[in-house]
Amino acid sequence: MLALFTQPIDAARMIAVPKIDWLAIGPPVVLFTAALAIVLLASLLRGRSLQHDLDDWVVLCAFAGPIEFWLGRFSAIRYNHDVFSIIVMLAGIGSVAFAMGVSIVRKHTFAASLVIALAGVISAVAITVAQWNVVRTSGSFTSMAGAVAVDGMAVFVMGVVLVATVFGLLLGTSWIRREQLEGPEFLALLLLCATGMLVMASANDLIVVFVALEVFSIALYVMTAFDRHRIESQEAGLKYFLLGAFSSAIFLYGVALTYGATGSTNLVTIRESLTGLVGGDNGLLMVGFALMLVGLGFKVAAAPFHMWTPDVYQGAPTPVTAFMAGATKVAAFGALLRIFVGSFDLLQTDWRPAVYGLAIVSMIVGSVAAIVQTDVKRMLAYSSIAHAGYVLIGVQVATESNGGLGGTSAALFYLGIYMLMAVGAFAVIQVVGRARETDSSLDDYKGLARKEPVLAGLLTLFLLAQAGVPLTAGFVAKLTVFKAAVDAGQFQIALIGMLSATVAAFVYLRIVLSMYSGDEHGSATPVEGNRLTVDLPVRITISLTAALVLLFGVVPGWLLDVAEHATSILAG
Amino acid sequence: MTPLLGAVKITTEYYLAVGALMFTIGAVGLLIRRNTLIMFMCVELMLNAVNLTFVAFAKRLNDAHGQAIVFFTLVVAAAEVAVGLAIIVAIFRRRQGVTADDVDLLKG
Amino acid sequence: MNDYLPLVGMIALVIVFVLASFVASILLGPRNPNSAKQAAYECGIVPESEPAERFPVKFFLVAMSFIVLDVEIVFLYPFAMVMRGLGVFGLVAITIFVLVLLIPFAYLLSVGALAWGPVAQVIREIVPVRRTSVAVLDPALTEGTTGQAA
Amino acid sequence: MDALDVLDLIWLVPTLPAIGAVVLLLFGKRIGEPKSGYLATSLMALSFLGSVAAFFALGSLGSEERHHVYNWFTWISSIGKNSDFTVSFGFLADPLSITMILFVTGISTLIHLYAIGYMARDPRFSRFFAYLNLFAASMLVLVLGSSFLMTFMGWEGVGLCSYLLISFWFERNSAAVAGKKAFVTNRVGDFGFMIAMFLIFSKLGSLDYATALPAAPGLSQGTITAIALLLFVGAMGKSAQFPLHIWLPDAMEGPTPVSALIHAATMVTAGVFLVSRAHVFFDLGGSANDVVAWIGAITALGAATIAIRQNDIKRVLAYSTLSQLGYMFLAVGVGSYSAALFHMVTHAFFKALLFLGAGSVIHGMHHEQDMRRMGGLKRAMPITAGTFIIGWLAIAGVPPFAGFWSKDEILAKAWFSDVAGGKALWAIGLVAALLTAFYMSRQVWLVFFGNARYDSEGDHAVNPHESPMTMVLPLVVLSGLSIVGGFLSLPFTSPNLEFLVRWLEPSLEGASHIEASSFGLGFALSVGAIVIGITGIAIGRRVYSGGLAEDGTDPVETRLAGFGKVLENAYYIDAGIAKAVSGPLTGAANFLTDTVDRRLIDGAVNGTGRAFKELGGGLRRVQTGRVRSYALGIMLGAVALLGWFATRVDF
Repeated sequence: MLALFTQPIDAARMIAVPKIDWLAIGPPVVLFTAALAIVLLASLLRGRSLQHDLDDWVVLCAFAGPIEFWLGRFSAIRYNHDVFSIIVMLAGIGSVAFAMGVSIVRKHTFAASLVIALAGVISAVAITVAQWNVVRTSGSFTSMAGAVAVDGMAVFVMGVVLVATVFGLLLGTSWIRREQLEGPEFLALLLLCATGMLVMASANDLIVVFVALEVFSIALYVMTAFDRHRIESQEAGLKYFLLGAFSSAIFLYGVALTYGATGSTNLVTIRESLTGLVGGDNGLLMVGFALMLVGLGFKVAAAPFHMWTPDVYQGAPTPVTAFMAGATKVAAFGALLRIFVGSFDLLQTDWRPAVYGLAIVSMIVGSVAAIVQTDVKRMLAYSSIAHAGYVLIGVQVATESNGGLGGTSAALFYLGIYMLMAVGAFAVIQVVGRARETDSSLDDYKGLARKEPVLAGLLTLFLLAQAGVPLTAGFVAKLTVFKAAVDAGQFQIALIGMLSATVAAFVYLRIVLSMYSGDEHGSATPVEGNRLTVDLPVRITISLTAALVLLFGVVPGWLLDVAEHATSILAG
Repeated sequence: MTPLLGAVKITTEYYLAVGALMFTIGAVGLLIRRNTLIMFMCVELMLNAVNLTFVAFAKRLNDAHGQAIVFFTLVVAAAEVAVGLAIIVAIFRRRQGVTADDVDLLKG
Repeated sequence: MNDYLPLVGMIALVIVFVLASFVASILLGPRNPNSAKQAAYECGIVPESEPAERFPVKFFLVAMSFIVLDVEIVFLYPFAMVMRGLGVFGLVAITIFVLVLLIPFAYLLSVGALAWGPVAQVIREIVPVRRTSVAVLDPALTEGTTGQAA
Repeated sequence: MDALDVLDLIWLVPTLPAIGAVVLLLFGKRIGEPKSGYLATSLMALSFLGSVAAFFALGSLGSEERHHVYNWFTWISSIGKNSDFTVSFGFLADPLSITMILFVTGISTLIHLYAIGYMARDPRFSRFFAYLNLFAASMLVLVLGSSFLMTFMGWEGVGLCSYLLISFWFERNSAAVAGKKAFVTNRVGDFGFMIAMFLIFSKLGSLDYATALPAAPGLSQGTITAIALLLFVGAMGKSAQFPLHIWLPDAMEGPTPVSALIHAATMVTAGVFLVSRAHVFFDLGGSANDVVAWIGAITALGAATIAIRQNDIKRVLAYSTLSQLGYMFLAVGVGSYSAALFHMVTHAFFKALLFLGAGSVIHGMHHEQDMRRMGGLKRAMPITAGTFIIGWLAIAGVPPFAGFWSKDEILAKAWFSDVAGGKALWAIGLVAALLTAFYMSRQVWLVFFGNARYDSEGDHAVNPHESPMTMVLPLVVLSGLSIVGGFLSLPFTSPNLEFLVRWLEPSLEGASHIEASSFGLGFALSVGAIVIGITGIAIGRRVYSGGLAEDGTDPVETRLAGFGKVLENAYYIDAGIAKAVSGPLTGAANFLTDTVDRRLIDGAVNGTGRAFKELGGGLRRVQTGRVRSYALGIMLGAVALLGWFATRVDF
């Protein structure tokens, strides 16, 4: 049987075996493998144990173990395999294995799944770090027959998505335990979703972009509808699904037309073929642009393709909303940058005004519509539309030649910071929402400051950061974007942006006011049992995001530096 | 005797036109039909219109890539079918109906 | 060509007649609609609710699972065409591909998505199933099965 | 240690209160009362000592070298490859900023001390001090910042603290609303400031004072005027100038120490500071100066008329603050920054004193704030009364108290300046001075003299008592400063007694010098100002020395109806003046408070909000919740995009 494959045949019929570049496709492969492992584990252990039992120490081991291992690994490479590094590595492996072993022996399926998931995601982070080093030292490259690009932007986007995935896993864990839902499935879906986003970040071929887009979208549809206790969740799932499929189809038609116009779907090839096309017959390409912009505009929640956002953000389980806000936007913006800035920069006079318009409409619609809302999740959904508008400012000046690729790095920086602010805010909202997520209206936040001063304070921090108050990361993010616009001489859009930020400040202020204004009849002292439960995974998430929001607000230099070096887009 | 339509040569443009027409029918169908399942079928129609377009372009460009892409689109569409039907079934079980306009708990 | 002319004329006549009848009926016919006339069954009894339409969810589930797995198999055809040219690399690649398909299949088996009829009864008796893939999305089914699990 | 080494330690000045804020926010409950108050106060005092050290260090340098930038760390390094845009967390020590930090830290320390007594037994005692410290830190960053961005950061910080402190007693709905109003109004101003910053940055490529300001003269006239006006919009918001003044009177909902520190002495002067700091733009800004001067004059006069009709002890002071801020902008507008800063310092002394005195009265009267239910309190609280009277004399412009010198300086500068309508500005200032003297006298008589109109018996008996030592001590210190504060800058050029003016000179380089055309004329103007002040006091005494009738009707309100006969008989001239003055004044005051303030300006602010709400509501109606309408939205968006791209197709 094997001989069938090994038997030499006619040399002319031999096909050159593609070489698998494991470094280039490492992160998605690792995540996908982890997802499969979870599914397998869930299948094998099904029916024997269904506990949601999860000890805090397991979470700690699952979280710290892989980090320890990879720190040890990097230090081992650096210091020539000294004993200390090896010990750290072994300790990391040990704690993961121990947590895994105990979970399986005690038949805690969910705990074991979480260990696998966290190990996978953190390992993927480590691989992106390695990729970053390669890109920084020896430049960008493509692999897998040109379908995968490893460049600064891809690695940056992957990093942000992976960090968001870690937070999503932690928030999801807490939520699954609270709502008593199917844990392993949720974690596997989250990993599949992240896989799609990673592929999208480094996709160098329009078809790979489409497939990646579908992979993460389909997983997101299911995750949105995952909460079977809440009809809102299923409704949001249906809406997201129908509209998402619609916009994907539009995007795909755009791809088809672009393929017809340029003769290729590979972004590098397309760019090369453009030089002959510029000034020629470009009808197909223009329609293709419009349709691709619709598809991607839908995913980043830019107005006027935003209408699903409030409904879906509100209806989806809060950890999913957090992940959606943090990761989907980044991945979709990554594709937007890669396609339009990287590949079609020669035709920027055609698409830039369109993106400019989207940015303005998004900023205005997002901030104005948020004013009249009474549901906190919905308010933040609208504000996420406005944030998409700010990023679009960066995108549309990304091709400006003066000031380097200022727009790209501004957009990437903004996305990274927005991920932290959004995840942090939604983490608090998840806790305040209580079981079945019943408490998310403004009234439910009344008197929160008195009952839970720390939570209220942290939510205030995240909201102030989103409003762009100085010394928080949000301020620096807005500053970079507006500066990119001003550098490019686009004073008007920066003005509109600032006006929109001023309006949006009211929205955040309403939430803060609500928390700090006392409920007249509410008791001043927290009633025991009425307190909110903040378990370890949420604690880790909130404190990490809060610390980073403050850190990047005071010393943003490091991340700015990274974002600046992340501007290399292969096709461009 | 010459056939009635013998003078017309079917070029790729015709396929492209049919594709565009199918796509439009799908899009309009999604906008005007209220039954979730039919809306869903309209999306499938749009995807298949794109498939036709891809194949037509592949023929015109004399490039096999366009045909290979159709495989991917098909698979993606199948996965979408599965997930979409699951969500629709779940909603149906709860509401005893598949009218899209009734699903408007979240709004404003 | 001439032989076909009557045929074409006939077709044209049919179309014209049909259109003319419709237009005439719209123009000439008296129209005073009432609710009874608008009802689906003109029997004079107003329907209280839409007739319940039963459809087996299980059937849908199996069909969906089938579609996904079946369509994935489509990739085996191109592989078969170049199998020998690819050599061992191809074997490894397709093995991984099939494995990736097998794991979800195992999952489907484990949640009982493919078990129906008498088999499902037997499985439920042996293994208390609390969750099915339906349950992920469908509360009604879960409520039905949780009782047996406890 | 070298003087520059000392100046390099200037980062300690804002950092000390910042540390206090962090510690108290985190561990305030554990530290408890009154220890957290002492901690905050001592950190503030240390910061004051640091400011004094910095003052001497800077003074030891030659006047040319008095400009030292200390970069603590680089906050935002360059963004983009070819851009040299960096923002340093830098502090600028020059005479202007040192003057500011000296009086900010000094007065802050006193008010912190006072608050220990005032806020005693408040459930959120330590939280209050955390906010106060945070405010002080932000204010110090504001004045010490070495770039517009640093100043803006402090600017936002003080705004936030102001908001937090106004609504500190958020259990009271009015306090929460007042805080919101302050926040909203300030956002309007901040928006102007932000646009000004972007203009400066886009035109000059830097936000650092050291780079941007000297380069300003190279800009076109239009740009400079635009920047100046936008900066002034920012200043108007923070310093509560007409028509953005509406938040300040409501801000009195905050605890009294807050009113004294933030809404009288320090934060509200940030606008004056900003204009002085960026005076280049105003010097070259053409008509911008006139706008500033006239807005200042309108505010000075308008607020003074409104103050006459107020019965709340703190609201009188609030309108008075508005009026005095108007004076400062008048001075800035005519180009005399040193006069404005001089008045800012003296005003900080006596207005803080008056507020704290009012706080002491409120404290002693069990939170009674209505002057109609006070009276004759000087027997019960002698020290408060004595110090309050000093503050009153200072604000009324009686020599040799502090207010006289600074106000006189402003009026003289207005007279002698070559700004269009300088004489008219002077006249407005003079009328406002008359009114100031009048309403302050009214307050003093209503509160401390005349008949006691509070219940001293019964269930709700009020027993006025003197305040504790921690509250009285700051009063005494501030009254001392209110007496001698004027000697900082006496208007005598020959023996060089204009200390403050000479000291500030390096910071205000390029600003025009306004000199009295003759000593005699200047002297005559001063005498005129004194006469005006005394007249105002005399009218006030005439009208209110008898206290109020039992029903509490205010003589001014009833156009002197009840007093008519007495005045007619004995003091016909006084009465005539009073009658002539009070009639139209009451009308004007009514008009201003009711129509302009409440309807027009509040209406405009609310109207803008409503417009946005309407728009939001419109968007809300579009969001029907139906999938098909959303798909239609996507489709319409797609059609719009297709339409655009269709125009790009080359046929």
